[in-house]
Amino acid sequence: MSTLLRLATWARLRSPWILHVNTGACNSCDIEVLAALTPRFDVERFGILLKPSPRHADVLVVTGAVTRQAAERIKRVYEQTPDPKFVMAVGTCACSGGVFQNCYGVLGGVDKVMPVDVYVPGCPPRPDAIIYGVVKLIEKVTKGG
Amino acid sequence: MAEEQVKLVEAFRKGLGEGFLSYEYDTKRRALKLFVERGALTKAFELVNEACGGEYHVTTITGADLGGDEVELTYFLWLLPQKLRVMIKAKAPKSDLRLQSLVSVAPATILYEREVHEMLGVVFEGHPNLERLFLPEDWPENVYPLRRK
Amino acid sequence: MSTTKVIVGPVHPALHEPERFVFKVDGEVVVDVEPRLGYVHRGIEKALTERSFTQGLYLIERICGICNVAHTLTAVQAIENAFNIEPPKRAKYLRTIVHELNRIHSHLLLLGVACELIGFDTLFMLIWRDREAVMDIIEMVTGNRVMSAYNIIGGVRRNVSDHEVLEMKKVLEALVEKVKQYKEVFAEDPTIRARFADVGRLSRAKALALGAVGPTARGSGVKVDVRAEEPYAAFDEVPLNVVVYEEEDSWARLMVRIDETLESARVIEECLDKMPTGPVRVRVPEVAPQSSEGFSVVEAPRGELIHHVYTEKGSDKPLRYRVRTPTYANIPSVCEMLKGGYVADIPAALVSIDPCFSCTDRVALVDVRTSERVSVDLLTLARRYGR
Amino acid sequence: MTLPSLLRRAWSNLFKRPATVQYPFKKLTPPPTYRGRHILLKERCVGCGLCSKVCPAFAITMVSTERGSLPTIDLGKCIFCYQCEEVCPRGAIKRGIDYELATWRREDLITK
Repeated sequence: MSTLLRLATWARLRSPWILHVNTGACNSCDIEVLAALTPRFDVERFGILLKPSPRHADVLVVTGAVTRQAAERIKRVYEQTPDPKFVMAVGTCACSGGVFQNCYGVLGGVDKVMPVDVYVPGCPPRPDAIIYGVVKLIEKVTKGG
Repeated sequence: MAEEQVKLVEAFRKGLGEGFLSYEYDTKRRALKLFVERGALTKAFELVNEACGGEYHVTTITGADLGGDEVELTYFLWLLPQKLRVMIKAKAPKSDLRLQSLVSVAPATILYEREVHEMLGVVFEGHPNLERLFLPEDWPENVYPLRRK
Repeated sequence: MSTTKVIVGPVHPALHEPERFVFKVDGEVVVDVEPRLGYVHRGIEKALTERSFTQGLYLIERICGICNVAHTLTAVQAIENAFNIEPPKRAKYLRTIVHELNRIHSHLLLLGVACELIGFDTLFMLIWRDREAVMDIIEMVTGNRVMSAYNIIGGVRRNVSDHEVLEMKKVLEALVEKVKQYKEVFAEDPTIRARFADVGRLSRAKALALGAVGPTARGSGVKVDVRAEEPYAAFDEVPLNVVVYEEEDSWARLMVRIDETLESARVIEECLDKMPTGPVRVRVPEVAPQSSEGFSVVEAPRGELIHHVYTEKGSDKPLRYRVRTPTYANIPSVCEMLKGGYVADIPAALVSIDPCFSCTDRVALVDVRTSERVSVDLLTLARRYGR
Repeated sequence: MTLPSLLRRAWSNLFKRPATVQYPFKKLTPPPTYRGRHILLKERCVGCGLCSKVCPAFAITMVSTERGSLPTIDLGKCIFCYQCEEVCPRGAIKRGIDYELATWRREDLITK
């Protein structure tokens, strides 16, 4: 790995900015993601910031089963995110579709639409479980992002 | 059945005449079910409006295809002064799914009618905008998710 | 008059809620609003007719994660109504307690988010810090912070111990103190008054005609609260003081929520004191004992929630299941509220109905169709115009 | 809210413990009622398949092994409702409080 690349990885790990995308979640994962940002769990300790635009984000945090209507739009969000990008599927619905499997409006998990780097199961996962997912992601990036 | 309910049933019987079919009272849930002809719905809402002086609240419309030849519509109402739960039920045959729109009488029904239209294919005559509400743009025409075969 | 269309409702960073509204604006004033729903229509009503009652209950719970207890409570009551069974008394009290805990957490969540939308981040963080205490008790009682999976047909899944009752009382007492402080801030703070007072007006007559429910209606002086008027669970034995504000604006709707939080805490404490001992669940048949229909109306945190179920004798699946969620009922009112207001006030008005769009089945993302349409998200909107 | 009362509150907060928990450096223990990763007691299972029938998220499949038919739980589908625990006639599925379940690959979520 060249020095420049190593520097880039170091910088990325210092402040992974996230974009939270809801693709049809029931809100419970969303409020747990938000709870991870508030004082009790405070992921800003690790330089993680919630960004409103995909163009500023490094990590896409996707919650919810992908619905037919959202599939097209989530693809666009993924394309708009600058490389290198990582995708975290938070919650059972994002992993596989969860209880919404076989509903006519639902395609399935996020991996049907785009590659996923870390799966965080749970319905909803505790905020600390989400932080554990971030730890896993950082591990993955350092090992060969 | 308390006095208020009896009064409302009497008003329906007098005001709708042939259009009023029957009534039922659910003592456990304290709810009054009124069965009316589909043509008499507008008049029924006017009667309710009269009975409570405009102080009523349309909770929802349920459209149900229970497998027969008819689609059953249930209008849930809450009358504020009487503290009374009223369900007005009407049926429409599948061959001719047409009803009068109630938007002019009760504006709160605007979204519910749109939903019943797209899920079951009931046409509400006189509704200002019966476009798609929930279903995707590429959903085929004349396919209604909640219809039974 | 030339109007511009502004689309609001991309990836929504503040509420984590997706939605799309198309606003027709003339300069700074909103002329017309057109909601586009259904981005995340998952088809729950259809799926429910294909699953058994027990399985369906977990699907119903996931209609909305925030008010999940209200949804399961309505569902089990509707099904019990159709099956004609009666849950044990203690179960009714426990249902009420978890239902009210859920309301406290939901109201605090909304109050925090409302503060964040107007750029008052300190109060947002403080409220969310104190909300964690409620989440802890919910976790202790039900087994998960959010998805309680607590109400089942015929009772509740788990009893509470005396130790847990004491713990709950202790936490609630501390919480009530803090909420009283926040009430003071909401009532007097100039920032909050400037951003919420006189914004998003909805007159009493309009609220009634458009079918507004919950705090939206009560903020406009309409005294409707299902808990008081059609008492369910333990509310026939635990009287409730209905909170009504006459100001008809966003501020009044937020104040209704603060007062309701305090009221809920009082209800829980009363329930904990009055709660009888005994079993918490009864055995119920797996298949419907009769062809009938049942419905139940419950005051969810966002307003009146109704489930309507048709059962068929001998079938373990409902024939038709209908859910009407509170935000859905409030959409015509919020459109009315926004008309005539300023663009900068859109977030303040929208947040005051506590929109729960996953309830209403949708998601919306950035959608720039033509160059004349501008696409912004609520937070940027709030930040750009609000500060 | 007046300035003196604000100052008093700020002063008293100086001596309080911080609200932030030290996760991931210090692990948190959820209450014993928490619904986390299942503990599957294979020696108790009789392979009746009730759990796979009742599962609302279709997460349990019965796989035949040399010890008979045994359930496998796909944690990527499981919604942790523990309906399976409730219906199991032999008590072969137990509650666990392990919540750190994140993985890199989807296959790792299927318990063997």
